[in-house]
Amino acid sequence: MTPLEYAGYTMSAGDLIPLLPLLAVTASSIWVMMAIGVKRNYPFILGSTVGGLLIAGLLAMNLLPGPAPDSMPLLTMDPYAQFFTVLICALAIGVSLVGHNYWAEFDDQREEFLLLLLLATLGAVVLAGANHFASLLLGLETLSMSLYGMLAYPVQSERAPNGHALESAVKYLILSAVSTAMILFGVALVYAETGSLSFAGLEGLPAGPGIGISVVALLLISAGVAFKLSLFPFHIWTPDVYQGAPAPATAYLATIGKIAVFIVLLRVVVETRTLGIAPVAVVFSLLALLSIVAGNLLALLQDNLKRILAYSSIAHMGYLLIAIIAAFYAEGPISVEAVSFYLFAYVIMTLGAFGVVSLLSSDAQERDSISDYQGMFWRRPWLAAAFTGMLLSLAGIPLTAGFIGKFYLVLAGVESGLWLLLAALVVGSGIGLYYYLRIVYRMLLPEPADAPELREGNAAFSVVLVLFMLLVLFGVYPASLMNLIQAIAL
Amino acid sequence: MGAIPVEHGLILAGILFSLGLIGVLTRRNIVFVLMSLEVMLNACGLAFIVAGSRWEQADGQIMFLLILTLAAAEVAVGLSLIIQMYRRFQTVDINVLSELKG
Amino acid sequence: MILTWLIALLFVGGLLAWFSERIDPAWPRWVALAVLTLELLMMLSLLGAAPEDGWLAAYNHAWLPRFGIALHFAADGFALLLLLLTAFLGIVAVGSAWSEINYRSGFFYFNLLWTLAGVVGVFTALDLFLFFFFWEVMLIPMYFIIAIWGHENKFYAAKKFFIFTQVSGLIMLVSIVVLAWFHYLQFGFFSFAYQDLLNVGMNRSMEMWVMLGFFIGFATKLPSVPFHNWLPDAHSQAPSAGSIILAGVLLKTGAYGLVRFAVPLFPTAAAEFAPVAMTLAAVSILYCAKVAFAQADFKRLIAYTSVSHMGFVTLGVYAWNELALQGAVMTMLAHGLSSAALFMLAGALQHRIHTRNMLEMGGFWGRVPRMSAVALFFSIAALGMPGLGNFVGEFLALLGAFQANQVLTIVSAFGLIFASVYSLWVIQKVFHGKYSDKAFDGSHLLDLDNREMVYYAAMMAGLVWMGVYPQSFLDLSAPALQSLLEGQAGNVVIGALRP
Amino acid sequence: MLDLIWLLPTFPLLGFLILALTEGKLARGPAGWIGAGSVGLSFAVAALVAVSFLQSGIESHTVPIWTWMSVAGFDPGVNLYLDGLSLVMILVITGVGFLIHVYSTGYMADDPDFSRFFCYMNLFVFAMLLLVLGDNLLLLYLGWEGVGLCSYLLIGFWYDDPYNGYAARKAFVVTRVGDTAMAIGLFLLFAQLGTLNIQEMLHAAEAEWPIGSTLPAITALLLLGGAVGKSAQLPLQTWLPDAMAGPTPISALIHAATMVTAGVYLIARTHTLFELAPDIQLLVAWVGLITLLMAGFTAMTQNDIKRILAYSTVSQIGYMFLGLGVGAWSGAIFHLMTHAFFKALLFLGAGAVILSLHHEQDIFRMGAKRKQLPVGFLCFLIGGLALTAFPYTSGYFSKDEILIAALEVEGQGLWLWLGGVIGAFFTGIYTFRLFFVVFFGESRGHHDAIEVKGLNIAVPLFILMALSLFGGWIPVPLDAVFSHGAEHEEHHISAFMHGVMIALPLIGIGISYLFYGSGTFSVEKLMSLPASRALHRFWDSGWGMDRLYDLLFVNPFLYLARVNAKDIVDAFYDMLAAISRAGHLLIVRTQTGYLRWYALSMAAGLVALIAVGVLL
Repeated sequence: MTPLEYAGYTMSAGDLIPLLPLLAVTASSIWVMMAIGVKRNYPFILGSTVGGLLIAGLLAMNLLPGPAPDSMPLLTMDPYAQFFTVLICALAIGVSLVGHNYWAEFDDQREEFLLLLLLATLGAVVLAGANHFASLLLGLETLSMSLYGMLAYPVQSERAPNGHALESAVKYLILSAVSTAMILFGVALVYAETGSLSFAGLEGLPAGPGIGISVVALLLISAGVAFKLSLFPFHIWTPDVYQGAPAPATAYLATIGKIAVFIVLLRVVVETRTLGIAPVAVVFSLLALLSIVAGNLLALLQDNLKRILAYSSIAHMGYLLIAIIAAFYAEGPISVEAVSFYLFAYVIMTLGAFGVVSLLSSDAQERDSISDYQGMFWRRPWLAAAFTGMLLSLAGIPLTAGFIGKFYLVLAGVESGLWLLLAALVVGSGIGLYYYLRIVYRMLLPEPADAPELREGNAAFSVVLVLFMLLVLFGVYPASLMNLIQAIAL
Repeated sequence: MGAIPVEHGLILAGILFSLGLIGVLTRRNIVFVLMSLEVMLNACGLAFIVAGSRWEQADGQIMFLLILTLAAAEVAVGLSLIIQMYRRFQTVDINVLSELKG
Repeated sequence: MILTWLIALLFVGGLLAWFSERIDPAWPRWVALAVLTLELLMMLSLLGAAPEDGWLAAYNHAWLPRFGIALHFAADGFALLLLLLTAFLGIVAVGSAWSEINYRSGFFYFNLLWTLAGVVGVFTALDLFLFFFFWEVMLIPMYFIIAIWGHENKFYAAKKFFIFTQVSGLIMLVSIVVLAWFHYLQFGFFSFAYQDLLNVGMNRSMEMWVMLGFFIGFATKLPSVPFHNWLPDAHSQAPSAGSIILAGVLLKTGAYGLVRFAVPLFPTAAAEFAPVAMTLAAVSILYCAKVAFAQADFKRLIAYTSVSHMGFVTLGVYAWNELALQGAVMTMLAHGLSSAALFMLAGALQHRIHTRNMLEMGGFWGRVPRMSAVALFFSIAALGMPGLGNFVGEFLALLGAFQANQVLTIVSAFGLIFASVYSLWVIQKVFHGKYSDKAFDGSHLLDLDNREMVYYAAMMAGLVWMGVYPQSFLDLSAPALQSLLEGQAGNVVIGALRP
Repeated sequence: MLDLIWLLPTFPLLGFLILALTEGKLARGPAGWIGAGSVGLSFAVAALVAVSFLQSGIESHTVPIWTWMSVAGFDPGVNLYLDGLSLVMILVITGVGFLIHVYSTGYMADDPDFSRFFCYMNLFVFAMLLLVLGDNLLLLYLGWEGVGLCSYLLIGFWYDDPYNGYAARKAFVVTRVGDTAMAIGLFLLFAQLGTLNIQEMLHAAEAEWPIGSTLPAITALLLLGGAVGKSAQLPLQTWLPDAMAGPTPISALIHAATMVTAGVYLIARTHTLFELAPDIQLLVAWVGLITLLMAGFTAMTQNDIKRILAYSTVSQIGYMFLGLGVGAWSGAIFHLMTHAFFKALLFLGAGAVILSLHHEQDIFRMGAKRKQLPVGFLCFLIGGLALTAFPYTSGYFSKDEILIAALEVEGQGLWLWLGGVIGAFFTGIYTFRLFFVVFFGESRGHHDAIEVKGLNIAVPLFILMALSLFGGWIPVPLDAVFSHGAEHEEHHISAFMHGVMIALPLIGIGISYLFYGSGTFSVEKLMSLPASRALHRFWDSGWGMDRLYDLLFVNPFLYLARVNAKDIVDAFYDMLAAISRAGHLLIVRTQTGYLRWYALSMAAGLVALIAVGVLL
């Protein structure tokens, strides 16, 4: 037999082992698709989805402690990738459980949502291991394509109150395609310069005088990535898409959709020192600075919860970018750890926050105005407490993982002497407090007399509670997570 | 007759990319917007093929194939959304999709 | 070990208080009272402890080994004094809330105890990360106290309080991290331990910046002009228990931070910065005394006087000699009692007549002689009457400061005049003059009952004790302050090091 | 026996505590007994102490009670120090104080806040005793502030009337200005000499500071600041006339006999320091002189019986300052004592008059009251004579001593003496103006009022009359305190000078008689001149000092307080908030909802990015 070979690498059967989680997700996608074809049995489909993701996550967790296997031409399933595979699978499970509540009374077929979710997860897992622009493209587009479907999911429903989901999907589709084109064109330019499509090839970009094409190429890629991460000025789609999409889809987009891209970005920055081409580092700093300021300002007087979270995510991506820039400047592993920890904390609190929104919402009624939350502290104390915890974590207050994350970011920034960005972090956090506290305060007010009935949901509630506990656990005793992150750092 | 320099191919791709982008910006009919997107993606494909030919590798063409697939999928999803949009708003004017703002 | 119990007890007690509300709404206050009494007893038991390396009690356990962060608690005499103040005023706050807080009382006492847990943590943490952790922990429950049980403008006040302290806290966090980073550069390993960070050397400008970060953090909490603006709003809007804790205890954490961290960690920068800090102190003293005089809102007035009085603390700290430091400590303690009592009084008045506007009051002496006499006592204490604690503190602070900076001390001393202006103004507006209840319903204007009197009497006794025999307090804090002073002298400044 | 001086302040303190803790629930009888009795007991102890002190022949005796505080070498104790000076002071305080307490049981008998009154009074006596017994300046300062507090409380005793509150606050704040100067003086002394113990400090100052050097001058000046505040001397004299808002016994005890003379005590106590700073000592003399003259002028124009006495007090303390300034230490203290006698007498007499006339204080609504108020008449006759230094009354001896010493000062002595003598002349005028207007002429109101009766009012008055008449013969044991002074050298003074000193007050009395007694000269005629009317107005307003201070300090402060009630610093933070809000409103407009706009922003962003990248 002819061995599988690419770019001088021969694939062996042993290479399949690190790929097992990926294969598990793929298999469950196919399984679920076929199962839907055979019989629409929602509980069974949900079970299969969760089970498949659980298996994938457990497999990844088992592979995590081992030594880093050899890089394959398209994928590197090192501990870093496995760690994030676990995280992605866990988040996907969370979203599917949260969605279970959201879609409970849906009048259309709800099984495909889980299928799309699995496929998106597949894309995200590919991204976690991507070390090549082809795998980047495949992963990114698998993720995005499935997300289009998720965002537009209730579009045919009779119960849908408006065309928001459609609008959100169309906006995301077109703008995302534009950004993909930017990335691709940039990659093409890189390829033209270096002759390599692997990330490692970026090292071959000419640095020094006459670097016009490399700079343009990298900036095109940066712009595309900035769109996916909703960095200023490519952030503008975020609130509309977040608001219009069904809450579970938003939760997915806001968590997995963001971190998957960040995982790649961090890998590229750390492994290829791409930011060494000076203007790119400056541009990244600018993006971070502007994102922090713009995101926080945009959220300031916003009344729609999903939009607030969208705007705040812009700011948070700006915070994270500080550590990315630091990762370039500093020698040590701290900034990589900082990104990892912050991402971990960020997805917990974001999923938690959207989990609360999803729990209270349904496809017929999004509970995303902050007035809907008035008096929640007295009506649903546990849920309100958890939600408050999420918001405070987003604000970076101690006893929550968000604080430790922020501490990490500051450490990374200090390490590299990024004083201006740190100043932006401080100012941005100050503005951020205002709108987080507005929500908290609403929940503390006495409940209004004509308060609407709030939905219940055990699955989503338990997800939120688990996230809340994780949030506090890693806020108070983050040592174990720190050690893990230190071990997987690139 | 000299060989066409790689730069010329890239510049052509760049022009195509820009045209596509301008199309996305200026068109109100969503079908044309999708078409402009196709132009942008194909410009990328062209750039990959040009670059691949420079290094005499198949990678560029493989990327082009991937892009084709991507574009097809993109259009498929896009068109289905357009149908839904037309059903709801009886128009393909992209400006009707502006309820979400602020 | 006892220190961790102190903190754990407050956390657990807070939860208990919250849940006990389900059994009976009257339970939470009893739980809180019991917890705080127990705290006070535990703290008192430390009085007899034999010092070990200068610490009366200590606990050290790894927390985040990755960064050399430890659960390192320790208390010396100085910290213990503040701990005692905390527990004592905690009990007073419970007493003040006893009949005032009827809405969601379980959650109220939960927040009260958690705030105090944060404060106790701040006073005992010897690891800077841990310190910052508790520094922030106390904010949220305090935010809840103001935002839920506050008065007419509570959200604004709560938000302002939170944003001011949080932003300044973040600046301090950056400074802490920079300090730890320099330690890493110099010694090759991470540590946030106080003792380790004392040895960090930095170049001059960097030391100044980092010191400023600490100073802003502490000066906001203290507060000092120009970071004081959160305080009048927070104090006037908070329920009186909240005001008591804010003025009596929370402000002291800022002063504690200055003494424990801001100066000893950066000896040269602090020395260079001292004239500026002392100028800010003098400005705080005079400016806020003046603004206080112009207030019609009883609690707002007291709030501004707090800023004015805390100016003496800053002055004393940056004079950095034993006299001045002892003065600062005595001022902290005495102001803790006197301002808490005044806030409690203002709260009691508001509870009775539902207004804090002094222009609507007058002539209460005839109606409520007991309350008036109590108010007179604490006003007199606030204006620095010898024989009461505030005088000892302010006099020592000024006496020590005079040796460091004569001009600013003389300017600050004019605060004594201003203090008499506003203190007597309160007495005049509220208790003297002709009684009229046109502006409010006077039917509930009853005199202090015996339960309330117990609290006031205890605080009065405390102030008299501090005034006539301050030695009991001075002796306790002296070794701690002396070692802080020596530490500065023994610290060698290492030359230019950059990351 | 001497070790028992701690009992002196203890009795009034106990009285205060009992009266305070019973919250006014005590009946008048017991309250009065406790209030007056505690001071009486103190007086008894003081008398015993005096006897044993004089018998023992020692110079001073210290009774340590406890260490107040001890920080880094600063260790003031609560220690009581007895010497000739403090002995005189405690006798005056407890003696006159006791008489006034007894008097008050009658005077205040109908007041609803009887118990509170004695509560404050006892606290005052306690503080005053600490002031004069403290062996260090901090303890002295405690007493100093304590008496100030009691003065505040008692001036504002009738709190219903906002004017009383105003007067009380004015008294406290104005004296606090002086107190602050004194506190700064304390800081300086400690910083330079390392102790606040008075005797140690004085010895150290003598040892370390040469005469005429800067440091003693500054410290002496700062202490003088405290003294002029408490003793109502220029420039801080404005509070005392207003302080008459308090009940009359208060005016007698605090604002005539004891507290206001604390400044004199302070300077006498630290006289070594002043001797090291001759310029400042001379300044003391001039302050005294100018004050006594200014107050004398003003006293001639006042109509309120208590305000006349108040200005007279200011004027008499001016004499004491003059005495201190010219080195007549014992003379000044002697005058302090005799002044305590006759001014207490005058105030208590005035109190009797006021009470009898249903709280009438305007002397021009009295007239011809010598029949109606025989005791009051006698009080004012004897007190007035002593005040004008009628030969062989108590005031005569003490004033004599001061004026003779003034004359002996080199250089400016004659001026100081002349001023003092002219002051005495005015004293004669204003004192007997009051006397003639109240007790002679026609009755101008309260025709049927009868004099208040009661032993507790009458007995103290008669005792004080005796003291005013014969107090000049009491020997004061001050030689040891001021031993290095030159008091007991033979006074070289010509008979002519002496004659002038005796004659001028008498002439003053005569002029007063011609205007107000016989009506030979008419006040109305004098007042018809515009110049004299203006002068009258000027003097009447206390030389416009109140208005000047209002203009310079009070109004600017009030203005600043008013315009900045909202705290200008807050505006800065409000501005930050406003900027954020404006930023939000601005940037949120970019979220138009139009997809093409969004695409445009991306394209623009891309172009900007590349532009930045390429340009860098």
